[in-house]
Amino acid sequence: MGGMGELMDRGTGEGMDTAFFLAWFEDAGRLVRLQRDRLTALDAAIGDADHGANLDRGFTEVRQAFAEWPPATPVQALVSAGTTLIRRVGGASGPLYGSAFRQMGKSMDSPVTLAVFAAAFESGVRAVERLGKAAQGDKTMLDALVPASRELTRAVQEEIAAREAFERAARAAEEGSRATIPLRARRGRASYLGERSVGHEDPGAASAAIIMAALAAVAS
Amino acid sequence: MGGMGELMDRGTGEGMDTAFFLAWFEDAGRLVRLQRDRLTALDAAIGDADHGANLDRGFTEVRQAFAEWPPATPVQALVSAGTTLIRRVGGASGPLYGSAFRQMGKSMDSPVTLAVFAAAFESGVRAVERLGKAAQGDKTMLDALVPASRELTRAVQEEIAAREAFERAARAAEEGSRATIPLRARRGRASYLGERSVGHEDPGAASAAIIMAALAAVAS
Amino acid sequence: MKKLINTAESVVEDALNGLAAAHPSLRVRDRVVYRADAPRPGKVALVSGGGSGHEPLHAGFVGHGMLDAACPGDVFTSPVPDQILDATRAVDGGAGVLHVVKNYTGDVLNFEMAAELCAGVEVAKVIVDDDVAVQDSLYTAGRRGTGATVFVEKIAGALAEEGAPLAEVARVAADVDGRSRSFGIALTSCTSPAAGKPTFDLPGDEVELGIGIHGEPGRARVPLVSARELAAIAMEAIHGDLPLRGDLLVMVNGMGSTPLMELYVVFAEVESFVRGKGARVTRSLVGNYVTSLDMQGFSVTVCRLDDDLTRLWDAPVETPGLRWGR
Amino acid sequence: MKKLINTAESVVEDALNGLAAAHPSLRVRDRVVYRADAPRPGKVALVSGGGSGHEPLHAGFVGHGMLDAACPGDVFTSPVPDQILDATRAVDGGAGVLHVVKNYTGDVLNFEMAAELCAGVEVAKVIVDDDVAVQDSLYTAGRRGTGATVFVEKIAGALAEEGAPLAEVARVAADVDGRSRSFGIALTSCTSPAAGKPTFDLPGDEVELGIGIHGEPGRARVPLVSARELAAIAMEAIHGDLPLRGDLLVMVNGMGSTPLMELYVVFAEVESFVRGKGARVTRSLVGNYVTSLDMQGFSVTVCRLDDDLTRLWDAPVETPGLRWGR
Ligand SMILES: Nc1ncnc2c1ncn2[C@@H]1O[C@H](COP(=O)(O)OP(=O)(O)O)[C@@H](O)[C@H]1O
Ligand SMILES: Nc1ncnc2c1ncn2[C@@H]1O[C@H](COP(=O)(O)OP(=O)(O)O)[C@@H](O)[C@H]1O
Ligand SMILES: [Mg+2]
Ligand SMILES: [Mg+2]
Ligand SMILES: [Mg+2]
Ligand SMILES: [Mg+2]
Repeated sequence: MGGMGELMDRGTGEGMDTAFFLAWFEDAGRLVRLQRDRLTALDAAIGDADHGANLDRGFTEVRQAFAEWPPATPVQALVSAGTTLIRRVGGASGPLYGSAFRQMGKSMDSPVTLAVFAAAFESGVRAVERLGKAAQGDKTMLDALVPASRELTRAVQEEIAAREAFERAARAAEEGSRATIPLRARRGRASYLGERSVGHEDPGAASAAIIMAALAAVAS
Repeated sequence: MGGMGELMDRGTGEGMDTAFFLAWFEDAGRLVRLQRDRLTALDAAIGDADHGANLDRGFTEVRQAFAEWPPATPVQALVSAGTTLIRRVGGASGPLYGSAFRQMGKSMDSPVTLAVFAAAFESGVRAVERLGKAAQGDKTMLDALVPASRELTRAVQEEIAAREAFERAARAAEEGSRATIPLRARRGRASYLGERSVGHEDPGAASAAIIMAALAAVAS
Repeated sequence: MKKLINTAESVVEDALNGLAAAHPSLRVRDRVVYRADAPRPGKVALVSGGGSGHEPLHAGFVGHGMLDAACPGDVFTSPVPDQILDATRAVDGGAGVLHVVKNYTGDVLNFEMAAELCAGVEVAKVIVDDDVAVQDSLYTAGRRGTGATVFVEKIAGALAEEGAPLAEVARVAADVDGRSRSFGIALTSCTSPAAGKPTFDLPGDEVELGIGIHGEPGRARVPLVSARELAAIAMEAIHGDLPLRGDLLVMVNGMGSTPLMELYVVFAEVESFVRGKGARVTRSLVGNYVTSLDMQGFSVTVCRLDDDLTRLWDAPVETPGLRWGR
Repeated sequence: MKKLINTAESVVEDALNGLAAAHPSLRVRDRVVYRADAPRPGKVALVSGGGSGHEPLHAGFVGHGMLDAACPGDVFTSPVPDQILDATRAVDGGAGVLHVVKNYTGDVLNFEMAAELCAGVEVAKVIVDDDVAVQDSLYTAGRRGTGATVFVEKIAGALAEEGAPLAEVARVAADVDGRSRSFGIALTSCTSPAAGKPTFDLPGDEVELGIGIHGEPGRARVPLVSARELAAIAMEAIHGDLPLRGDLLVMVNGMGSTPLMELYVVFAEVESFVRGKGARVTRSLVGNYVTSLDMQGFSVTVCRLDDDLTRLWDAPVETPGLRWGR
């Protein structure tokens, strides 16, 4: 991850550049591929066993889209990734993740400082809430995304370095995902199970944690 | 089987009476019920897993037919049993066993001495050969029936008592059935398997052996 | 054994009650399924039958343009002569009755016995024996009747509906059988309700080639390969026996528990195999038509069409299992 | 996993190729299945879609009197907006397009996104949500759309074929959904090709009550009982939500690997349950219509008919999965 570290070093000073975002999606795709079967197994328990395949397909398509139309700016990278996820994934997670990244891209100022990133990220998370008519505690990806967003905002307020901020966000996402286990689902497919959704980690929260882990990794 | 023994004792002198034949079918039905699962398992290996159910249903119907229209003569008992098997069993074994008993009944003289029985039995076996276009060695019920018939004929020639004759016939049927194991089927459903029919006992031969065992039992 | 049944003993009766309740165009009486409008005066009638467990065959093919009556036996057990006799007498409209008989010892014997008792009714029969997995020789009971039964019943039924005489209907029925070949492959065994457990065991990575429709094991067992390769095995067996040529009617048939999606995958391969041989699929069926309880797998049946047969295939049919044109 | 496929990745594409090859009345392009004669000028067009693995739904219901196009997603994954957009634009004959959407988060979101992009085409939508196993409350994603989809597509399709305007077609579609209720029971799980193993484990003596059509576990697990008792469980759930009254359209639907014989056994019980409540089954379907890959089990869907709906149900339909009257 030496190259990523360098990108981030640059990023800390003059903002995160396009390469940083490409690396983020690259690494998220790599981790999703590695964890594909775990995500599918989580979805099998309280859903329909396709979340691993959906996201794996999605990030593969994002990589291809980047290869065909190399984004020239962070905004382009995010909008292209979001659009690709919307256009290629389907299911619930396709439009939700896709809209999150698109919205994040659209709200992104330049240069991308941590403050800019955090604000854009929050705006992306809001898009998921709006579209999914869901909130933290409903046992969805939001249970990872909302705490992650909160950590980023706090890091900006506390003037913490980006690298450290991303670490904290990843940790918060991971904890948020694990915190879905005792919850009863109120949105998405798992809500059909009622009480029987209790005791299982939400697949979308788990994938959100993976995506945040990739962010921390490319920044490290 | 005390009652059966008595019947036979009477039979030895003045011929086998109607009660003897009723007892034969009763006991055959009882043994088929007991061995139903074995017959089905044999049929599963090289056929379609219904031989146990077919014969169990058949002999149950025979018992009912006897209850509704009590046969007055051995001929009536055999013809009624045969007709019932034809009318109620279906499959290959229904018409074959049914025709055997009907034919046996139709060729039966009175009083039923061992010689009369043996000749009628042989005529029943011939009906199976004709109808099934089959011969001993084709891996069918005939591999039990033909040797049994041969033993009965020999017993008549050697002037052996009926009880002993039936024992020998039952033994021959049992041996004939086991001798089907190494054979390759040439008739019936098992013939579709070609070489793969080798190594399995033919279900129809096994049920024929059971029917002959019932004959020996009621005579003992 | 997991089945939607009340008891193993009552399953055929219960299913027939459901069939009768679902299809007002049918009548069920004494284990025979009739067209409600039978007998049709002057029309040759078609009667078929066989063991249950192959649904929609045969009862599902009773109706306008196909069968006048079907005689369902117990599961995998041919019907008894009484059923066939009742059916034959009831549907005869004076023009005679064609018995469509699949070539199994039990079916053949029971239909023969019934035919002998049908005094006063002119009866002809066609024996369906299309399964190339079985060698037709002195050393077997002959080829099994499988998928071609649907073709024979449909085409002969259409001809009878047109008013053709019995001899002609019987001739064309035999012609369709002669032009048809089938081959089946099983991914799993089936479980007969009375037996309560699978007829054979098949490891998770193997398939049975050349299976029939009664859970009989096939001729050989090979590793599970792709749909393309399995389709090629079936089609080579058929092509080797009756070269694929000209216009073909092709059925890709599910064995009872095969998802339709998979049957379409197989059909795509079959169709491309046919094109590769320079022939054309001009008519087709994809779905469950001749099943084997809860078996997973498929069979392919191919019939060489000519213009007349195509016209008869296209003629209106109105049965629970096959319907078009009305 | 034993499946008739080439690869898990290609299964949807391969099956669509088979569908196209088998049905000359359909066209398949870019993952959309069209009526070959679309667009029909002046006719309201119907577009539906959803995950694959439910065959014949939806692609099997494209044709005269039903859908103008269907958008199949990956297995159990709703289609993407591009497919829906392409389909909507291509089939619009100037009278607007009705989107028939099953109530799943993914289906709803993707159809919404597509509808937003359909500038120039008048689009209405109906959300199908008939599954009484799911409580419709603030605390769920709402009821799932299952069997009633077939009823909505058939009846709204017939109305569109008659020339009714978009608002009227949408109103009747919603009316059919409002009059319909479903309940499903699984004997086994299903195996998604990409997952390679069963979605859930079900012991040999238990069933899942209140399952959907995506291999989601149900609301409760109970011992396997008779078809009569299982039918009663499903019917009580439906009756408790929408009392059975008057003339009913009833579908007993197989989940993909359920033998037809068993579905008829269930139908007999359902029909007698309905009679017991003083209502009547006047129209019915028994078979595989909305499946869940290789799941064994059934669902029942009931719709309260009136004369108009009965007439529209009876109107001619010509699709691979449903056909009568032509
Ligand atoms: N209304 C919603 N709001 C936010 N997230 C949701 C919502 N519905 C579903 N999700 C997320 O989507 C995940 C499922 O994604 P996926 O399996 O790809 O789609 P599908 O449920 O259509 O099969 C869930 O685990 C959950 O985290
Ligand atoms: N052509 C034949 N001649 C004599 N016996 C036969 C013939 N065909 C079949 N059988 C006997 O019938 C038995 C099978 O009976 P059964 O299982 O009841 O009928 P089916 O084969 O129709 O399922 C075979 O095991 C064999 O012994
Ligand atoms: Mg999912
Ligand atoms: Mg048998
Ligand atoms: Mg049999
Ligand atoms: Mg899904």
